[in-house]
Amino acid sequence: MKQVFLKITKNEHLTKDVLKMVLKGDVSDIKAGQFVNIKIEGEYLRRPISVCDLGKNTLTLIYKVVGKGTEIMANMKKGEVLDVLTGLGNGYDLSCAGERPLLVGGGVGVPPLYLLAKELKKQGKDITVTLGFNTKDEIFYEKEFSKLGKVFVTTVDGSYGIKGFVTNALENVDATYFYSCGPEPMLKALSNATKISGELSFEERMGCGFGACMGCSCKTLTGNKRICKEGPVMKKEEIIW
Amino acid sequence: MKQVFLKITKNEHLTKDVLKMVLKGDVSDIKAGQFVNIKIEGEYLRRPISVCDLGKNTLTLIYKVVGKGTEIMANMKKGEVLDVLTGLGNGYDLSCAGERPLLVGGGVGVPPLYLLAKELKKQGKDITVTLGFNTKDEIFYEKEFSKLGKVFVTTVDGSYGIKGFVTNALENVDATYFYSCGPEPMLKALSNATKISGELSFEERMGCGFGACMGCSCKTLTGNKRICKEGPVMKKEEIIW
Amino acid sequence: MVDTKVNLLGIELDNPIIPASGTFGYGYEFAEFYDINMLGTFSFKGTTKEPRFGNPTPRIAECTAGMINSVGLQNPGVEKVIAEELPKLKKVFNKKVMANVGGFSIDEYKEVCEKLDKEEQVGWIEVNISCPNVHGGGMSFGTDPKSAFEVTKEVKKVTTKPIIVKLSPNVTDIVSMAKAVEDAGADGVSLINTLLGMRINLKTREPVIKNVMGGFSGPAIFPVAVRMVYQVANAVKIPVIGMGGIATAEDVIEMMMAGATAVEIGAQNLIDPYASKNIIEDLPRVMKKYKITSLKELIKGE
Amino acid sequence: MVDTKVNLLGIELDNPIIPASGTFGYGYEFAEFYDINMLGTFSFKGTTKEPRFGNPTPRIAECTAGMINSVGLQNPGVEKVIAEELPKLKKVFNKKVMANVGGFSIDEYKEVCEKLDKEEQVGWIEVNISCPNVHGGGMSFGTDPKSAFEVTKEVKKVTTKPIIVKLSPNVTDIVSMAKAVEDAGADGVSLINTLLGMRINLKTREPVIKNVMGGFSGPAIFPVAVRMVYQVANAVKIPVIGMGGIATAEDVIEMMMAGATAVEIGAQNLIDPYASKNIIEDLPRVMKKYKITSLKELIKGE
Repeated sequence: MKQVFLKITKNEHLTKDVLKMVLKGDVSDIKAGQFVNIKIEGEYLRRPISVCDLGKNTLTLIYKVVGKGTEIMANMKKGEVLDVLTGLGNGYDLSCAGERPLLVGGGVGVPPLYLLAKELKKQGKDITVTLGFNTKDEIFYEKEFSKLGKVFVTTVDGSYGIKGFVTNALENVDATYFYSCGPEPMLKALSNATKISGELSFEERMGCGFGACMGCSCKTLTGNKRICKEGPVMKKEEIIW
Repeated sequence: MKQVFLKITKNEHLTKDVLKMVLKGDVSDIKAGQFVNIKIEGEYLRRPISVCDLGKNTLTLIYKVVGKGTEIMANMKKGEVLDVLTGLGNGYDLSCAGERPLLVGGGVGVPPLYLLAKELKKQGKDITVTLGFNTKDEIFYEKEFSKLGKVFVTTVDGSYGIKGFVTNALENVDATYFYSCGPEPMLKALSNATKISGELSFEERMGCGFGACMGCSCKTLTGNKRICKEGPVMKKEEIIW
Repeated sequence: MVDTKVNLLGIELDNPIIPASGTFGYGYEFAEFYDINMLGTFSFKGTTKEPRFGNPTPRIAECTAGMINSVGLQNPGVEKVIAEELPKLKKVFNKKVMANVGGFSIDEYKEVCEKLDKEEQVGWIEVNISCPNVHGGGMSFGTDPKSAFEVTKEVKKVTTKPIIVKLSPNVTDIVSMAKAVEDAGADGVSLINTLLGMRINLKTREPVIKNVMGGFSGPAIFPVAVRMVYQVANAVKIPVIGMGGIATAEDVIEMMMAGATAVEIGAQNLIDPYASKNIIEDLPRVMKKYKITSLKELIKGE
Repeated sequence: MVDTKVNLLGIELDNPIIPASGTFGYGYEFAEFYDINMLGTFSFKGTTKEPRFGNPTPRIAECTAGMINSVGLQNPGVEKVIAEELPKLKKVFNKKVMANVGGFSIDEYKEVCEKLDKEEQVGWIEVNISCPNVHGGGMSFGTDPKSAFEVTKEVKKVTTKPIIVKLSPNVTDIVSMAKAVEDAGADGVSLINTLLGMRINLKTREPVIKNVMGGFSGPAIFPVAVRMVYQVANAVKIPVIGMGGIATAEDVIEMMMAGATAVEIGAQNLIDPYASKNIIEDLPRVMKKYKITSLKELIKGE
């Protein structure tokens, strides 16, 4: 964990409710699947946001406006400096990927898969990505992922791509391992629909985000875990649904 | 009372602890001796600051850094917009001045006398001003007042002007009426030292500043008064010391 | 169109917004700022038998997201309220007002309530048994269920209008307090009054408030208020007026989801004279956002 | 040079700053962020006889200037704390630690305290009779003077180290609680634990916290904490550890002026992992500003 002060260089809408924020500064020690915890003026608790992409000195976050904290974030301007705790959470385990990893993201669960996909691509993996959204207007980052692997998009209302849920796009996929992030019902359906092993990234309301308060604990087959510390990424085999 | 949004055009130190802030916007209905109540981001209660000067669209405040609220004010930048309640308090009664009014201010009690002096000057009065400070470094606005009347400055440590308190400068003053603002011990000493009638402006911790909460009440010979509404200016004759 | 109307003990309010006692004077001062007929109603300054100056100053202290006051029921006394304040109010307010009553003995509560009960402008009487700033009774009525029962029962004997008892949060068991006054015949309860709080001036090393302690209010206390309103609304059958730190229309909705039939706005009126007006005007937007067609649907038992 | 040292029940602390139980784990995690030997000491995670997962999630809610938690004493149980956590702590902390003990029965409190009392690393035992998040006893010990007296008396029988009883603010009369545990032999008291609070999610219309209510902490509760510390410090002869919303070195000074011998820092550690460190480093500046040469001069009776 590291406390850093990052300057906003971009904060723009990708869709009506989803924004992309690019921050500049010390972003060392950040891994795919981790999150950062941002101090927001006027709110008491920091807001945890998953890491979407990483450059040499830049960090990209994609977040959805869901409450007061993210509303304030959405109104932040270029040039503002944020107090950010980085390097939080365990991140994805790239060593398990095999030759043909499958990445499955739903809604705001999509962003953390992007850095993961880039890193798996660097390792020469044959990547398949399945992105699930409610409707066409909510889709983002399809093009970006297309540069890294084969992409399937599903929409619940069928307004784009395959109609239905991410699990509807898995039938012909022959993958060695899966990585996923999204709402819990999606993760559960995915876990049930796949015979292969994989990793799932969970969300929970957090107090501190760095393991101190035990606010975000969950029970697993391998003992109690803190979503913010031993998570947010869990192995399929250890999850108690 | 009026709620207005004023833009800071100047915010600079006059002395180590005393700053002058100039605000631009709708400053109608403000009188000498009144105060404004400023919303300060991060603080709950507004901060009441006495009116020092008034232009067509500008309001000048002089304030001392005494706590968190004024510390925040001291760090405000040109261009920031403040939520200000204006036209608060009764203000001085100019009709009582007579031909030779005496204005007596101590420390941060000096500023409200400036607008008063300007208005009395407009009426052609022969003004004497006595300004009391602790020490030379704390003196401000001597030059400004000199353009409006005869000015005596006192310092407690004798580092400038007359050594002692404002009352030490009254001996040879032949005034028709006095107007004053300053710490309560000064006001009391002044009241005792003068045979003429006059008005004194008081300070009290306020809740609302517009008469609703009764936080700043005081007893007078003419009944209970709210410093923020029937005050801050009281007649010498009604004060219970 | 959304419907903001609620019914408070037989009187329909255009909306559930009620400026709280002690933050709205006797109303006519706020009428200089806006037309106060837009309010649901308001609860006027706590009124006692005799005129009171209240506590020595300073009686205000700044806090994080709140303030402390120790005004101590300054008011002109019930006779003058009836003779002077109510007539002045009548000129600017054509709705029923909530009469707030403070006291130091059961007899005093009875006498003041009986007098105000006869006033045509008064729609409800809010009996404040919880002012933290008066000694010699006010607070102990608010922290002892038996005393609360007694004062409620006696006041009910001499009044015809709905009696709403205002409860103190400075108790171990708010539910037992609410049940006691319900058993005594209270028509409703309002809560929470202020939390007892204190600040110290680091320069003088003395309490900021001359009276040492005072009533702490503002957004800081909102979670305590929501909790107590929820507990009480689930334990009594009479309507609950929720208050304590409400600053936005969202807070109003949250308080009503906790079980309140109407809400009082307190400290927020002091830092923003237009607070109650702004909340009323913002309510329809917030109701739409959370898909609430009528506020009545949020109220338990309706 | 200013002197930040204070003496807490026979052990000299380099400064009065003590991260509060439940916000600092068993210490070694914060040792990754800074050298925790700079602390006065810290109070470790509330420890019970058996391992506990605590309450269902969500167990955190955002509030204005504060937060609600309903963790519910998640901990690995006293055996594992002694076998695993304390040895890990020893590697990074060479001072005495404050052992925080939770429980559901007098026997459990006794057993856990007796075990921890034997640990050389433990300097004080803080008996938490006030956790708002556990049912079946924890809270009633904290709101009933007789139960508080009993548990204190029994714990004192089986321990040799100073016993500090942690009090709940959710009571009508904090002084009677403090006096009860003083009479039972407590060596000190610490207060305030969290206020019982609640928030509702407007979208789901359900409580944010799965357990409905939880403990409310953060700067919002500071004025209540100062008031209670002041009341207790003026009523008992044993030292008082002040806590509740402390976020700055100024708050530390204010709490000590209210009567605290030392202070605990709680929620602030969660929003800023360096909070306790920053406060310690800022203390000398604030002491100079308010012309305090030694913190001991602020402590009543010293």
